[in-house]
Amino acid sequence: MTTITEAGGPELPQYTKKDFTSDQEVRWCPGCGDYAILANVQSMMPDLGARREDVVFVSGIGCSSRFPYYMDTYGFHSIHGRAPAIATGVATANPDLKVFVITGDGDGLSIGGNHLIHALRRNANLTIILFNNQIYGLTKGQYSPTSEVGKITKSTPFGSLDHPFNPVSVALGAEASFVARSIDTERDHLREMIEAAAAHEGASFIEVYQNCNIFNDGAFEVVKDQPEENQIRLVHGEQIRFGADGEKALLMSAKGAMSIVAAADHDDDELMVHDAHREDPTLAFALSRVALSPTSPTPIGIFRQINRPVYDDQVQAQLDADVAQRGEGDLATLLAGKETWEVTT
Amino acid sequence: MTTITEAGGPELPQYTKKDFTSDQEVRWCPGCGDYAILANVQSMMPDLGARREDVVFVSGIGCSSRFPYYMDTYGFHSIHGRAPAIATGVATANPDLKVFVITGDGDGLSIGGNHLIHALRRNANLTIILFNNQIYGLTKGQYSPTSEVGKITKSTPFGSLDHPFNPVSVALGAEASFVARSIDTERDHLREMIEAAAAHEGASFIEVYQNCNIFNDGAFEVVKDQPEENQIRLVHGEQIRFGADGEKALLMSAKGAMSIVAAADHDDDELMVHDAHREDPTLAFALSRVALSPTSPTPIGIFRQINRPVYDDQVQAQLDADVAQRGEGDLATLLAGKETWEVTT
Amino acid sequence: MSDTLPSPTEQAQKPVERLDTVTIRFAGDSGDGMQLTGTRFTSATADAHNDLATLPDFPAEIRAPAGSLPGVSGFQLHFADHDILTPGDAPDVLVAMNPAALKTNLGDLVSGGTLIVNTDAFTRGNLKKAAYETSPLDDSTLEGYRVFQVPITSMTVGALDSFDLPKKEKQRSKNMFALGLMSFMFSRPTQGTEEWLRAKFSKTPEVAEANIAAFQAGWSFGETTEIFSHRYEVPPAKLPPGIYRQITGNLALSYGLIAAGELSGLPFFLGGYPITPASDVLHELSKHKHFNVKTVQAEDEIAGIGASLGAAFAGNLAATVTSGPGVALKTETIGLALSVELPLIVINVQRGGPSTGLPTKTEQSDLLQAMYGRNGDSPVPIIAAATPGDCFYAAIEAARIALKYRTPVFLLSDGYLANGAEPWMVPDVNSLPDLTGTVQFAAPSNGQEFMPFQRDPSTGARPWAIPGTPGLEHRIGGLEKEDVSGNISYDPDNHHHMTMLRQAKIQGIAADIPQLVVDGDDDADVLVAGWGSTYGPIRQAVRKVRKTGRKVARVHFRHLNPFPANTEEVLQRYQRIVVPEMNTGQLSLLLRAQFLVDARGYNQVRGLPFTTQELASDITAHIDEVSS
Amino acid sequence: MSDTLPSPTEQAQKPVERLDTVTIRFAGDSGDGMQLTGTRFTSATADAHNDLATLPDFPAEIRAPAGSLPGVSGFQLHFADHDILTPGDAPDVLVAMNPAALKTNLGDLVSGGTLIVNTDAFTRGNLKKAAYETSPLDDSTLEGYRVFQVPITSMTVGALDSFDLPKKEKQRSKNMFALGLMSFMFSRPTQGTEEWLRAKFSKTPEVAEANIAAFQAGWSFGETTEIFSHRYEVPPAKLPPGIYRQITGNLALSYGLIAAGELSGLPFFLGGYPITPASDVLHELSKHKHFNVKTVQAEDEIAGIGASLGAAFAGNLAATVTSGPGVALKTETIGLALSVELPLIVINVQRGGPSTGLPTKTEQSDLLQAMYGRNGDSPVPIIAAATPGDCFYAAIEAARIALKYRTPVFLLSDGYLANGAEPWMVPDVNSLPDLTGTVQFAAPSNGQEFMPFQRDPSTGARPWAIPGTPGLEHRIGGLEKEDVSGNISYDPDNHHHMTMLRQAKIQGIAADIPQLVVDGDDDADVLVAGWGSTYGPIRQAVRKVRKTGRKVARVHFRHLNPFPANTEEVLQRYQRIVVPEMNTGQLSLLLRAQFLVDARGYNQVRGLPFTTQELASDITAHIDEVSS
Ligand SMILES: Cc1ncc(C[n+]2csc(CCOP(=O)(O)OP(=O)(O)O)c2C)c(N)n1
Ligand SMILES: Cc1ncc(C[n+]2csc(CCOP(=O)(O)OP(=O)(O)O)c2C)c(N)n1
Ligand code: SF4
Ligand code: SF4
Ligand SMILES: [Mg+2]
Ligand SMILES: [Mg+2]
Repeated sequence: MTTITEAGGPELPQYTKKDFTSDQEVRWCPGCGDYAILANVQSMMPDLGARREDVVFVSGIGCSSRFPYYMDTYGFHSIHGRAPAIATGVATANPDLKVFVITGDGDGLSIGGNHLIHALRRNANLTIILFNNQIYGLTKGQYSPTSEVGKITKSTPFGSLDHPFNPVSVALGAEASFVARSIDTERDHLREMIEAAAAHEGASFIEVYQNCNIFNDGAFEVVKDQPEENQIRLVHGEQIRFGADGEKALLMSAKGAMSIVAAADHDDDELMVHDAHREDPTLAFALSRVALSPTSPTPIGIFRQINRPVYDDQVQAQLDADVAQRGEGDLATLLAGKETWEVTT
Repeated sequence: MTTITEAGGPELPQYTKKDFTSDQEVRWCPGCGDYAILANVQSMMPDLGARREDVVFVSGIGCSSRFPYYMDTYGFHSIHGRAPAIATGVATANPDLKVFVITGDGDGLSIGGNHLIHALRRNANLTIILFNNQIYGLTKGQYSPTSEVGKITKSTPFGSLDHPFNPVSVALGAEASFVARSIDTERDHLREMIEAAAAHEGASFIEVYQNCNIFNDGAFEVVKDQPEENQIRLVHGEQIRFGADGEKALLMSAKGAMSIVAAADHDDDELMVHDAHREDPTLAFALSRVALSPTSPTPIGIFRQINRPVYDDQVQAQLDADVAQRGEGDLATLLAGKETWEVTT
Repeated sequence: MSDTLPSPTEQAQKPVERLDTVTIRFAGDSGDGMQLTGTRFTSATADAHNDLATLPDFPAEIRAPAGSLPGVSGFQLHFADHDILTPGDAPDVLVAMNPAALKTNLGDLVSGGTLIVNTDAFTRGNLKKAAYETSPLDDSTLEGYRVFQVPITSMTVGALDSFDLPKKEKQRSKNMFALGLMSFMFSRPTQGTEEWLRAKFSKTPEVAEANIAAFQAGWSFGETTEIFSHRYEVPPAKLPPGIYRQITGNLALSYGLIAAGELSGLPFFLGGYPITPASDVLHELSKHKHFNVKTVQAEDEIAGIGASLGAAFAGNLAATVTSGPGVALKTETIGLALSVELPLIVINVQRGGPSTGLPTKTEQSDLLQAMYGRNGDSPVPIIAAATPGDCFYAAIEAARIALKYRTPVFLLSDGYLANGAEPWMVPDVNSLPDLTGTVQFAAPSNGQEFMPFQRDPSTGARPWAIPGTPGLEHRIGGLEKEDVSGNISYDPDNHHHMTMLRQAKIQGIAADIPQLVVDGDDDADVLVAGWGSTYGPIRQAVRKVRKTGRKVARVHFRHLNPFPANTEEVLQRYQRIVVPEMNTGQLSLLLRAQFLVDARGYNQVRGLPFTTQELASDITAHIDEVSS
Repeated sequence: MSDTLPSPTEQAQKPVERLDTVTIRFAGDSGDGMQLTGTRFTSATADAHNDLATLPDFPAEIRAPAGSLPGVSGFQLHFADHDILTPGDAPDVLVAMNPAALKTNLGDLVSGGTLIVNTDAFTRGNLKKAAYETSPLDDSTLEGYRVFQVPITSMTVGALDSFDLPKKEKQRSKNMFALGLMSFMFSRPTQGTEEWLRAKFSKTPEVAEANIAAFQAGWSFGETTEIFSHRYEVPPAKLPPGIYRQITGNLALSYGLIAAGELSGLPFFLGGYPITPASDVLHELSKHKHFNVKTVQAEDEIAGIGASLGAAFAGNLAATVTSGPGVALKTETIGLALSVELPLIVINVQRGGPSTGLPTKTEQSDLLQAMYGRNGDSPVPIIAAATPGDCFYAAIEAARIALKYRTPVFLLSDGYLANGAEPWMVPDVNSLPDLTGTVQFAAPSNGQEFMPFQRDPSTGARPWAIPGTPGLEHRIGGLEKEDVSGNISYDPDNHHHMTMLRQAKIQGIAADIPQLVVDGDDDADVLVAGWGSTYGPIRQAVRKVRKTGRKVARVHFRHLNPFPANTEEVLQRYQRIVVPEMNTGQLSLLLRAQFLVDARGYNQVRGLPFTTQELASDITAHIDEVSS
């Protein structure tokens, strides 16, 4: 990296992608979607507006959770499912840090589901990226909470029975203040999402469709291979249109369900204009139900983005206010308490 | 109890409430809302349509979780937060049982949040009743994941900071097939909800507002004390109306948010008719957002009730189908496997 | 309030008998306010400058059914004019507010002891709930005790005649009547109690005054009625000179953590989740934000310790506090903490086990869980507090070791210490250890690549490089790490090497902790070895044994892992080692395994501190056996 | 495929040399299919009726970067004409598919050993990834070995000339070429391999035939080229007569659980969550639904054991399977299971620790976690399997004890047993124990109130009354229970009593398990005591020691808690006890504590089974020290 100011000014060094690339050999399978996400994040980092030493990546366990090793930032490859909790501690201890959480559909939604939903409602300043490959990669291919019903895997040779989660719906049900979805291979879109999430104050959640070419190859091919037909891009303030010529649009029915319609059949003002900033998450929720799994036209983009007090800042604020009111604590006074007596010889 | 058939026929004994009342002294604080819920469940039991010996109550830890001790059925007072998981095992092992889960806002949404949401998506045949008193009762009054922001408790003398969960929204985000809400003191309504939940095939979830008169007295008084003004009763197929003369109604805005309106100002067909059976949970979700906490008009009733394959039945069906196809397993054949060789002397 | 009763603050007129020690127990329904009464009597006793020790004992339910046996709540206080070590084996005085309280507590009263019963509560209904067929007041049940039958409830209501309060409310003041009566009987100062009532009910002065009136009525009743022929006085204790206050273990522990933050110059962070009997530490710490203390009530125990470990990574002095079932959930994260070698204090305020067990009772059965309750070879230091006040120093020592050696440390307390109170000499802040030397965050050294697992040769600790430090960006995790570089390594020899290094680091702490000090008769044959909250009872029992002319030695372990360097040498000096524990033999096991000594256990798992009499007999039997 | 090559099934013409034992290791990139190759060679070796033992060794990543050092995957097979006990200390033959594989494995090859290298893979890029400055094929690196340089990749592609497949696909068959070559060299039967390839690729016959062609090409290459002067034969092993099959530990364990279900007449239930190296048990069991086996992949380990405990309550034979980090999460529920006294099998397929540790490596460092890793005094029986095939019997024994004593039982396996294969004598189903006697669900006894904690006087077990049984409705939970009635009880004496009853129940099992059998020289001074998967290496090392004329005795613990009744008596017979373990001394600790014997550890924590040579030296040193 080259520093653009003289000797240690407060300005940011002008980083390159290389400054965020660690010396560790990347150990994913050739062809894994994780590579694209890593490259994307590494190249976005110089524009993050944070010093490298202030960036922390925390992850759980899974193929995806190896991510921190490849970033030349502070990193913590923790234990299965617990990254949101650990990251909450990092952020709360030092609200000046830029804390990212990397997790998978197993790590974040199976064993770690509770920490995830609590992190979202609590709204500490975390950028949570969930790599959804609809499978357990690292343990060699068991179904996950996002796998479709009937999935044949090592642990379900007769087909899986549980109805899957829709990660965006889960996040919205858990009061998340920022919820987005993107795709490993959609470079520009993914970068835009990660940038927006990182810029969001509070907990942000991005589901990224990620191909596991070894154990669940092609899970997202419908959405990837026919982007125009099957990617419904959500842009705040814009009409929700898709199809080669934007000929399809979304319409909300009387009872809140979304339907896909031919734009030409409807007046312009009937068609849904995306509004990610609504306090009420119902619209975002309705959008999350357009595709229950990515095998038909599927919304990607920012579903919801609202302002809410940030947990770690507020913890700090309570502390500062207490100091302001009572002064810094005096240990001797504390220990003596209110009622003492003296014993003399 | 008296049995209405002669000697052990398949017909159900004619139970009374007393048959479901155990000999254990009830150990809740005088005035606790738990008493009303207990009495309600006990008196509903004879009409459950199940033999007493087939009924199992599983709970976690908390004041509410003492519930099973007071039911003269099979009962398991387990550990904090784990009741949905244990109950899933009971139901899956024996799908003929009628399995109830009793939990609290701490037990079910704090430590046990993950088991709860997975139980809901998995849809085993469980009736889950969450006693929401917006406080940790048994540990003497700390804030819970449903406590309002700014709550002063033993653990938050400066006021709590985390944004609370809305249990109904959480359940809907987690793909629950049956979601309802009721109130400890609303005897008939509560009974109706529990009956409907118990009759539902699959996992049903009821949030019950329950007063903890020791640590959080009056948390629901707005809703309880002015039922006509503040209880919005949801009845499938009926217009959603409330107020002394049903003069208020709900209207869905263009972007899915619900607003409370004067019924007189609107055409009848503009007003929302409740539809709990929609596959799409958006309407139910929208209704869950009408009141973020029960301090204003709040919907109670069944938000959602749809049919979905039942996990424990399907596990059994896969097993039966395998037996039908391959016959009952033969151990000797299994052990020998496909490739053996003989060593002779 | 009748004018004719003299004010309690006036000099009472009855003859005064001097006692050197008294154990008194208040027992009543959970709703009767016995904990409050006992706590207040304790404060008054502290005001009287006695030495004291308390034992609250209450059910796990918030309020079990009124009048029922499981609903009985008790508070025992032992106070004396000399230093005392236990809350007393058995009460000399029992106040029983209802039949259930009488039923469950009478067996403990010393024979010939004093019994005060609230006759108003001996209704047919209450007798039935307590499973009394006939009233014990009428049959021979109470023979052999000095019984005072007092209609406490009705006298309270009578005394509050002039107050415009509902009868129920008036009845609720009956505990203050009892407190007044006992305060009279044992010549406790009254001013503090009155002030305390005014402060407590500052928002409802009427209620405050009613309670004061009830309190005064109780006092006056003692003073004026004939049935109490005289009163007692326990002179101030001759404690070492200093400023004293009363303290419970949970409070002392909280203060110790705050002090450790101050002494190390680090912000303090607690990630917790409520659980009996540890919650009060979370509560207490959340009051002191101006000491740079952050507390997070997490969604569960795993998240609580997770947040703490994250805070430790970020450079805070971090702790998590829980009890046994909570530790069970934290073991995976403790393993991670020791694998990444970050400082972390894990506090277990032990309670009765296994499983949910006896949440409000004391026990010390989680030692082996602390020692071995993790997958893999995963050593962690263990420190145990001995008395309520000692929790303060134990917390500072735990912080010192965690920081200096970059390791999770177990700090063990228990339910008895947590809630028990004792007079505590307020420490001189300047005499507390300076922990700043243990911190030393890593700083970039020009040009050289940073090696996150390059150990300090003297401690074996790895560098603590916190986010925000330019040039020290690095990654840590739970996979095995290459020595020095910290990179992931699956190399067989490296794994063996790292396993041994982790072990050696913890073992090495033995050189950095105080040696065992034997309290004892040099030429004794029997050594009594204890740890944790049995300190008081064991010392007391040993005193009793010595009074019989026998010789006996005693050690008490504050450090359970590693053991002090002279442990083996000390143990070898004695023919017999007796290890009293409130478990089935956990320290015994460690001593036997490590030193091959035939440690004999004295194991009582009753959810209560030992009675010193029984323990003394056991020790005596050992001495007699060995010497014969 | 050229017509001129003779079919591998024809009699090969090269001279044949007889060997009694060979250890061969296949090593290559994770993507090279080494595990498949090794497994298939193992099957062919089983077809040849040799005794055998295998050691797969692969990285924790699915596929680390191609050609890199961490990406190397290996498979070692030891086979012989006599009974063997280990996968071999060091390979006699090494097949290295690329430079990284050569680099990481060459050090293990015996001096003078045979090395086959795939020269095609020694490109500049691959050499760099393996950190070779110059090609080891060109310098002195390979001196002292019998080196065969074979362009395996290009010969494979050449042999598949006539196939209409992409070149990449053809290259992927290079492992089959290597397998063919080795099959020729060691005279392995070929028919099974060909059938297996046809079955494996039944959906893509073209690929099947290509692989067969590659396999045949490898064989023919060995047969026709000059560089292999002769081939080897290892005659069938003289194993005890019976029907044999090949089995791995995870498969045997799964079969043992299914068998236990059948033998007890109970439906079998597994609640699990995937984790290396235990997942295959979940996978295997989920295939056998027609054995009345239900498997639930839960959301985490806690839910997995929770579901199992629920199923046990409902009357199933229930188990949960995991590895160390998963056990860490299950300890609270294990405590609940022992508190409510329900049968439950907790399986830990151990891996390298602490924390995430070394997921794909073996270790036996979770013994103390099994023993003490819970809050409170919470004894559970522990059983460990000794060999892959023994996992079957160990599982049945675990079920027997769980059912009979109504208790959670730990069943310990490890990564080496899990994935290691050996010939296994197929048991006669009729000879397996009948477990129906251990079940006996409680039935209502007319009029009498049901007492859920009324114990069977002979076993101490409480009744198992399952939902659905009229009249036995009752409640259980983790709070302390009153003896007999099972009602919640906070009574001090009852708690002590129940604590002791729980302990006595587990201790009592000692009378119901086989006594220790000493393998040994009666007049030996040294006893070697082991447990778990070190069975083979220890036996082999002891054999080696005996060959030197020294006397040594050996015991192997299957039951770790309680120990067999004669343990003390056996230990006392010897002057020295040596305890080899793949941990820092966990069985040592238990033996020292319980029997006060100065057990000496031999502790290697390398993630691999012991090399018998080193262990033999250690034992020898002990013998020589004691006898001098
Ligand atoms: C406590 C614990 N349980 C289980 C495991 C095994 N495990 C490791 S990763 C994983 C699932 C990974 O799935 P996911 O999060 O979707 O990540 P992916 O590999 O697909 O990127 C599991 C079950 C573990 N390491 N720790
Ligand atoms: C593992 C564990 N952690 C913590 C506790 C302590 N604990 C018992 S109940 C409870 C919270 C109860 O709150 P809730 O579920 O809302 O029940 P309520 O008492 O309000 O009915 C807690 C934290 C415990 N028993 N076990
Ligand atoms: S197993 Fe799947 S998710 Fe994991 S590295 Fe390989 S391709 Fe990626
Ligand atoms: S503490 Fe609250 S919730 Fe618990 S029993 Fe008392 S009133 Fe009910
Ligand atoms: Mg995944
Ligand atoms: Mg609650």
